[in-house]
Amino acid sequence: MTTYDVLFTIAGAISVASALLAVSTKHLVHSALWLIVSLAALCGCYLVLGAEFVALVQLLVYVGAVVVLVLFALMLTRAPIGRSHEHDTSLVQRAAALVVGAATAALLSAVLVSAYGNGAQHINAGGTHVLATRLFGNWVWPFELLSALLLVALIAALALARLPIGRRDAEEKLRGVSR
Amino acid sequence: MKLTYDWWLLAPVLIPAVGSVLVLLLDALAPRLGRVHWAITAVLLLAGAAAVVPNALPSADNPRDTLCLPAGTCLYSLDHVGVGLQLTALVSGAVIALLALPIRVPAERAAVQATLLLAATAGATGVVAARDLGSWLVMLELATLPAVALVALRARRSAVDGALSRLTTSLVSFAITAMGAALWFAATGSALFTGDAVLNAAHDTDSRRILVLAVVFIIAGLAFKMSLAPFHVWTPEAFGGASVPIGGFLAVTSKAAALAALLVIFRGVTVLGTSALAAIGVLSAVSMTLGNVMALRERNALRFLAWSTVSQAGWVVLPLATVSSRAVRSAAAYLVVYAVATLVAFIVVTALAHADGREHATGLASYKGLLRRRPVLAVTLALALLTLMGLPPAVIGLVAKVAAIGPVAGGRLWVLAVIAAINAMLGVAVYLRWLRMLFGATKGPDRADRLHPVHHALVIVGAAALVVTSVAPHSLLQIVGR
Amino acid sequence: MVVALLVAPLAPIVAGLALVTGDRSLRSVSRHTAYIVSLLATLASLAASVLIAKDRPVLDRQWVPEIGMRLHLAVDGISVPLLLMTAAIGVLVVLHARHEQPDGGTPATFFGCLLLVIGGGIATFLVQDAISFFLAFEVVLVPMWVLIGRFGDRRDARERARAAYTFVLYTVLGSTLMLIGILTMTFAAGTSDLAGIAAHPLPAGGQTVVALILLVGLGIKVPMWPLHSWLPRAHTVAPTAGSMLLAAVLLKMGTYGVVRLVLAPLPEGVHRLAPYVGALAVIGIIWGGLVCLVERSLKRLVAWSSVAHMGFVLLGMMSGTEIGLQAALYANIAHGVISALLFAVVGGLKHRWGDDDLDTVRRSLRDISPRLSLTFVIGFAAAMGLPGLAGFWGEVLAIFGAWSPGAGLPSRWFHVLAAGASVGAVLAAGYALRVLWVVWHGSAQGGLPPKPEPESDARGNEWVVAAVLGAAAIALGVIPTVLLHATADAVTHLMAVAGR
Amino acid sequence: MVVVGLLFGIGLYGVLARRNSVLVLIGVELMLAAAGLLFVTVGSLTSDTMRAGQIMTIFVITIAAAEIAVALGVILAVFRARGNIDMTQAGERE
Amino acid sequence: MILADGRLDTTTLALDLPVQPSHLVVLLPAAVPVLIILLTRRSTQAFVVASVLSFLGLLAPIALLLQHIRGGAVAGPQTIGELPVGPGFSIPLHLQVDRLSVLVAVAVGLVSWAVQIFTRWYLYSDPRYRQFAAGVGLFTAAMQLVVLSGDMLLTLVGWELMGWCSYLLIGHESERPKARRAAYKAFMVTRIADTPLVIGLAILSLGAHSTDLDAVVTHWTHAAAGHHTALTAALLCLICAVAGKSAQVPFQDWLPDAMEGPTPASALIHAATMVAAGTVVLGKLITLLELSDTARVVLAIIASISMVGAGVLAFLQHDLKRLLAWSTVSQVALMLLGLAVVTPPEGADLGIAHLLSHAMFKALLFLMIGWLSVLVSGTTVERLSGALSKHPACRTTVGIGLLALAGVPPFVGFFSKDLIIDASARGGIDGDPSARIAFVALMCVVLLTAAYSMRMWLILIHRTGSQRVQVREVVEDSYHVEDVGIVEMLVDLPQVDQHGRPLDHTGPLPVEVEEEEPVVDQQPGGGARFGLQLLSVLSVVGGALVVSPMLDVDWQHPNVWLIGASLLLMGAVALLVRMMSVGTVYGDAAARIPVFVRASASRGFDADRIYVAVVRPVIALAHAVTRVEGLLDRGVQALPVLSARIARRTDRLHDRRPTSGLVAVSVGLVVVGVMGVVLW
Repeated sequence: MTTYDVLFTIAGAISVASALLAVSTKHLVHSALWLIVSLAALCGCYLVLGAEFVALVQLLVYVGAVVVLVLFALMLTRAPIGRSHEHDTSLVQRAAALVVGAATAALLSAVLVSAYGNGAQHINAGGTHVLATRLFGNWVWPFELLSALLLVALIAALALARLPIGRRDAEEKLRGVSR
Repeated sequence: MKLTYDWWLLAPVLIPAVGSVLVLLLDALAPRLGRVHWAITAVLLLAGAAAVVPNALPSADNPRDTLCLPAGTCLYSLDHVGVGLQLTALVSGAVIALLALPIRVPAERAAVQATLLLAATAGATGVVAARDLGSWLVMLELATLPAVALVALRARRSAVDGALSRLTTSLVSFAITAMGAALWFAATGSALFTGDAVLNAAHDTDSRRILVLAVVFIIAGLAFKMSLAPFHVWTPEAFGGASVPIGGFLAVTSKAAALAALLVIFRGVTVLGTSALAAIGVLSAVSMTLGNVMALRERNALRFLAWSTVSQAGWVVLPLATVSSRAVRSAAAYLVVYAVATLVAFIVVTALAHADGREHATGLASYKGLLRRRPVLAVTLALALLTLMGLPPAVIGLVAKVAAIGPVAGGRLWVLAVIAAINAMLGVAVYLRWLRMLFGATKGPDRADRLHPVHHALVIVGAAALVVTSVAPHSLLQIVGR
Repeated sequence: MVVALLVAPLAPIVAGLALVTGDRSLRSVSRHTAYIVSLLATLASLAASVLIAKDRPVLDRQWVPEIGMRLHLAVDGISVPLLLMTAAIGVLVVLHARHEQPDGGTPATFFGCLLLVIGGGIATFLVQDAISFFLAFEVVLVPMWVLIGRFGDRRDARERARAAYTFVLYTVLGSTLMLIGILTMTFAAGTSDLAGIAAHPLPAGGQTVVALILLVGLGIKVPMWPLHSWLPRAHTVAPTAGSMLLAAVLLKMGTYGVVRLVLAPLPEGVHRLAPYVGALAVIGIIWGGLVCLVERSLKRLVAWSSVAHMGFVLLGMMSGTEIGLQAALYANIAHGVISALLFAVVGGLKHRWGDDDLDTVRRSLRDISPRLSLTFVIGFAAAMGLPGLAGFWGEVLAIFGAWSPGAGLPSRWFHVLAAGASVGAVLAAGYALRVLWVVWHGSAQGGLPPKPEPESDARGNEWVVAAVLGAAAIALGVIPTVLLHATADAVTHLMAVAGR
Repeated sequence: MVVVGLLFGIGLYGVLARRNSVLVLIGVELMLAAAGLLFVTVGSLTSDTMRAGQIMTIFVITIAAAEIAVALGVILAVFRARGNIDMTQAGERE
Repeated sequence: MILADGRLDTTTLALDLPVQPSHLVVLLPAAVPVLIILLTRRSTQAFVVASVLSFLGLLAPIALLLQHIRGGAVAGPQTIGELPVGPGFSIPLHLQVDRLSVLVAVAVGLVSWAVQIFTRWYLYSDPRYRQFAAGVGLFTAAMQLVVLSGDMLLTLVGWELMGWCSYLLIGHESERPKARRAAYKAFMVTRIADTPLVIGLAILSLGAHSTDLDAVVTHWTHAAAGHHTALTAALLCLICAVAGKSAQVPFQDWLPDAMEGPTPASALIHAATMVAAGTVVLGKLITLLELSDTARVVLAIIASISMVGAGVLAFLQHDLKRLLAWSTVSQVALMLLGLAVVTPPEGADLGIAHLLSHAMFKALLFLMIGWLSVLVSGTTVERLSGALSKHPACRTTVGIGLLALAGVPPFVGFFSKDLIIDASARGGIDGDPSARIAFVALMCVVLLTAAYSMRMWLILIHRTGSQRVQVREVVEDSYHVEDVGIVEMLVDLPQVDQHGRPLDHTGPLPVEVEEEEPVVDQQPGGGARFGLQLLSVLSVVGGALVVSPMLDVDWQHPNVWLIGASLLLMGAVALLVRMMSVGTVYGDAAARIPVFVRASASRGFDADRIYVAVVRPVIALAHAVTRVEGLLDRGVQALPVLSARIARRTDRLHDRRPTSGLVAVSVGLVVVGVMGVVLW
């Protein structure tokens, strides 16, 4: 029972708990915030596991960008501030979801735990430098493609955001478009 | 620590990828170019296809690797099956571009669509050869994400609905796939598909179990892209909502990408033995049956095609229920044939939609008497349907059916084989419904424009392709190697 | 000579495709041109078939290596008679189609589909490669579907569509099952060549399943009871020419398939299944006979009678003796001729009467139209297995074969089957005479016999077709030796291979 | 390891149990996070010379970001088209 | 020119040609239908063909006979060659020329020739004469085939063909429902009886690995000890078929109905061809029959019952043609007894001898009755009563025929019948059961034969024309008076005019008939009359055949007492009948019998109802099967409906909501995952 383990357990617990809240709260904005907490806790785990860079990226990209995007999205789609129930699915579906989720969780945990016990293993913390060399050495090909993906995604998002939908004149203009 | 590069080998992926950026730049420099983008896209994709051809020659040593580490493991390897799938993806992408060419859209959107198409095709082309988790995931996503956008870009309510449906499915599926990849990594301790890591993992019981879980997750994640039941729900929505050529893209190019991705995994896990692939068998049986049964009462041509892709997806993965290199080739062969037939069908529908108006091409009923109205279109469509049925005179379809059932029969999976037989029957029933419409009294629209020359040419080419391949199936099948 | 191998199947197929596609897409083809083209095509393939039968050429080329499909055309004693019969029937069918061309589509389409079916049949009997056998097997489907579904009985469109669908779906299911069996054997033998498959049989254990699958698949086509229910529908609706082809060619493809794909390569499997299949065959014989005793529609009755006759063929095959197999092959050809004759005549009658209901009172055919009545009587007499006509030898020898089944088969059980078969023969006499009583003697109550009406009698092509078929039926019955000698050697060889 | 399983399960639950598309996105994020965590953990537990674990995680995170971008675009479009982003509302048939 | 190139050996008459007389015997009659259908269009042409060919068809067997006597005949001439059905089994399909078959062939040829000639006159103005002549030719050919066949399958061929020809001839006047039914009945009854035949032949020939008769006989004579039951079973199958063809109990009833056919057809069927075929076939297999006592006893019982029963029925018949029919049944039974009673090493000679004699006098009688029926336009007692007294021309021939039938010496019937009685008596003394049964039955039937022959004679020579009128009134009253007997006789058997077309019952009355009939036209042509005279002469002197070397029967030491006794009894019976006939309206002795007995006797004691009762369940079964078939078909047709329903169900699952897609995905995930782990 090293300090690592303790820290890891704590961080993991926090992240799980907040994740639970995130998916269960009736408060739209809150759930977004809980997501932040959960992901942040995850960063903690990463740190414990000695992946500082990943943790950083996680913090920046997710907490910094994604969640902001999500929040903006909520705003733009006029999500009601405060508790709201109309965003809950039917009880049946939720029950089903619970079962499915639990089942998956159980399956994964069981298999993984049985493979890697909970006992303490030595952790090879790697320097960021090595990571960098690897990233731009071995993994350059997927990395480049990734950049292309990001670019395309950006374009797509822009185009989608500017789609003239719901405006009649647009419909008129687009008559005969994309048959 | 340096990688080896074989640009010729990478060209098929690089050309469209770079091309997409180029198109953007072009659009930025000279806006309002409109359909020129499509032309460029088609040219680029065909160029990519041309770049594949040297690898397709029987003389080409096989498999050809690049991006090799000093250790000898390579991140990019291409064999004949891969070549076949790359060709399929690129050519189909080019055809889609040509189909979209005559369609009038606001210029800026044309550029975007072209970009997305190129990117997606690039992903579909690359995933075949990916031999490591990283590029595999990336390219899979590269092939998937733009497709979502493409669906939505028709800017109709039904389109965005379809897009939403596909989007959510794809997100979840990607999450599942990522988890699967992580499990794979956890099991093998290596991010490579090749190599003996898998073997070692397969022998140790614990990691073996994880490995199975990984395979299962990955299959589940890819199944949505193959639109295998029960991961197919988005299919009819997206097909029905998207513009016709994009439907074709979803049906052909992205399915090719999915099969490619699946085959990459499959090659790795052949060591695990047949029972691991029972899942695939079940999926294929279910989706064959479901697709056929649903198509039996579908009235909308596009949704009909969607259901048909569902059932055809079942046929595609059918051979993969057995472990053998023959199975891989059979699946690829069936996919190629399916791609040709489906493309031809989409060509016809697009041409008709462009000439008579979409509302005159979506209802199956509106194909009544097409043989009188537009004989060429009707004959071509009939050929395509016969190919999908797998009945002569479309010999190629029959050959594909033989190829698909072969490994199953060889593996003595009687139940699966019989289910396949029953579905062959159902399939005939399904496509005969449409075929029967073509005869009979004409019930056309008041106005009937001439076909756009590009469409006309494509129709002719498609018909010719089906006829030629029917006379000499060898010519088509040899691209996936022998 | 090798050219003949290609001409025989391709002449009708190419001509048919040309007619079907060229019809509307280019310019509509007149009925006369269609007729001439088809006649020439079928005559060419008949001539080619005769050449093939004379000096047996062989063509063996690589075709689709990916699935091991070769282009291997050749004939042996078993396929030669079927080949010749198919080619000859083809010519007759075209002649008849000229006489009676149903509406529902353009003549070119009609003739084209006929040609496609003929070509498919010929190809089936020519190919020596299992997979291309399947291909040829499938060729006939779509054209036949068109023939039934579009050119069938005009009175009831829904029934027409249903019959067409039932036919095509049943057959596709059957042929796909057959494909499964074929592929299993091909996989095991490493070659798809029929001889090769027969040379490297599966291990005895696996044979039963494969034989079962194959027998079910081919049994649909034969048809074997209880997989027969597509046949009466299809026959009742189909146009006369279609019925002739269906009975004379398509059914034969099924039995031929049984010989080639089941008897030769899977002796153990057959040995295990023979008692059951034999029982089904006998059930089919009796079942068909009983239904015929009360059936009202004449065409349907003829269809049922062919269910019974194919029962004899199956029984002979399952007896596992050379005499039984000879009988089966003989009965096969005989049924082809007889049913073609019957459908030609009965179709003509239906054409004249407007319907084919046996319960309506009619004047005696023997007085009204002597020619029709002559062929009619010959047909039904042959159908009841009267000696001196084609039906006799096949049935009697089949019963002989069934009475002394091959080694290891339960002889008592087969005695029962033989007895059942002979009862079936009596039933055949029963329904044949019933039909003659009603139609030939006429159901009039007393009075003077009606005067002949030459104008309503068979003339021109119809008379030629009926006369040729009738003559063939008599010739087969009087001189069975020719046909039996033709098949004898091949059968001996086959039994030797299977007996190994 | 339990954390991984739980996170994934929770994410899946979130995906299924919510009507608002954005919340569905949150669920997906959680699932991806679980995957990433697994990558890193395994990477750090085994002798991973290529640092594949961490790099994979980075890839996954980035892809997730891209997805979110597109997803939000689509969601906006849907919102424009329908006026809401309810997952349980049936799509329109042409 | 055949003589010239020495193909014909003058001493033995051996003919060195591919075509032997034995072939011609079959081929010439067979050529009749072929030529008629191919060449002729008018009756006269058809007649030329038929008469010429049938005359040649008479000469051929005679030539064969001479050849045989000189010893130049080919024993087993080939026909169409052996059927190749594998090494294990041979089907030679060859003919077989031996003593008896040659004799029978001659008789058949003779009868069919006479019939052909007579038919032309009888059916002069019948539009279907051509078909009829063709039918007769085919019939003869089939019978000759059976007679000369040396191969079981060949026998079967002829056997079935005869059934078919009987169908054609009996159904000749097919516009009459009764004729249609009679034809159908004749064929079906015989065909049903033939069901076991194929099996029997299969047993015999498969046992011997050949269908060659000699091979079969030799094999089974050796193997009989081992496979006795098999042999018996096979023989019983054969006997069943024989009973069918020869109209023995229980298949007897088709024969009298066959009287619906034109009289020449009846003559052919009864005299020489169909009914006699059974005797011929069993005669060929006599050696095997002698091996199995069971079979012999069964045969004896069947034959005895039919013989006596038929005799009684014959006496009670109201229609003289039917009387002859029943007498045929009884006479054929006699032949079969002739086969049943013999013990090794005797051959089939007894039966064949009676076959020959019966052929002669029965043909004679039928043709004569046909002639008379034309003259008086009817065959019922009312019509024929006194016919001979008005047409003395026929008197002698009919008389000869009847005497021969009754078996009065020196007519041919006497010899053949007496020999059988002798044999049975001897066998009975030796304790052979079948012989004992036979003897009793024979004693009865001798008397019965005498009785009905006498009755017929008395009716024919009766002369009471004055009372006809009164009787006709009785008949006419009987439509409103409830006089069942006569009415149903008349309804049962409608009167026929010369072309056998029905007259309604108020038709030309007997009285008028007498005036209107111009005797001159009503006489058959010279050829026909010559044929009749030839037949009658033969039935007188035919007895000589018995002493000829052709038949080896033990005629040297007849049992004088037996003969005497039987002759006395016959005389007595004749007297009795005479006494009974005195004072009856038509001189019909049977008139003394209660009318309901006669009525049901005229219907053959309603055996027909039994047949119908047998057939009804089959038809019911057929209907049931059809219903089941309908269900089956509906089941098949229900599949598309079913799939449509399934589709609707699943379609409900596809509510186009994105979440449901997600649900599906995740469920699929779990399912696949669990499956993967479990199936590992």
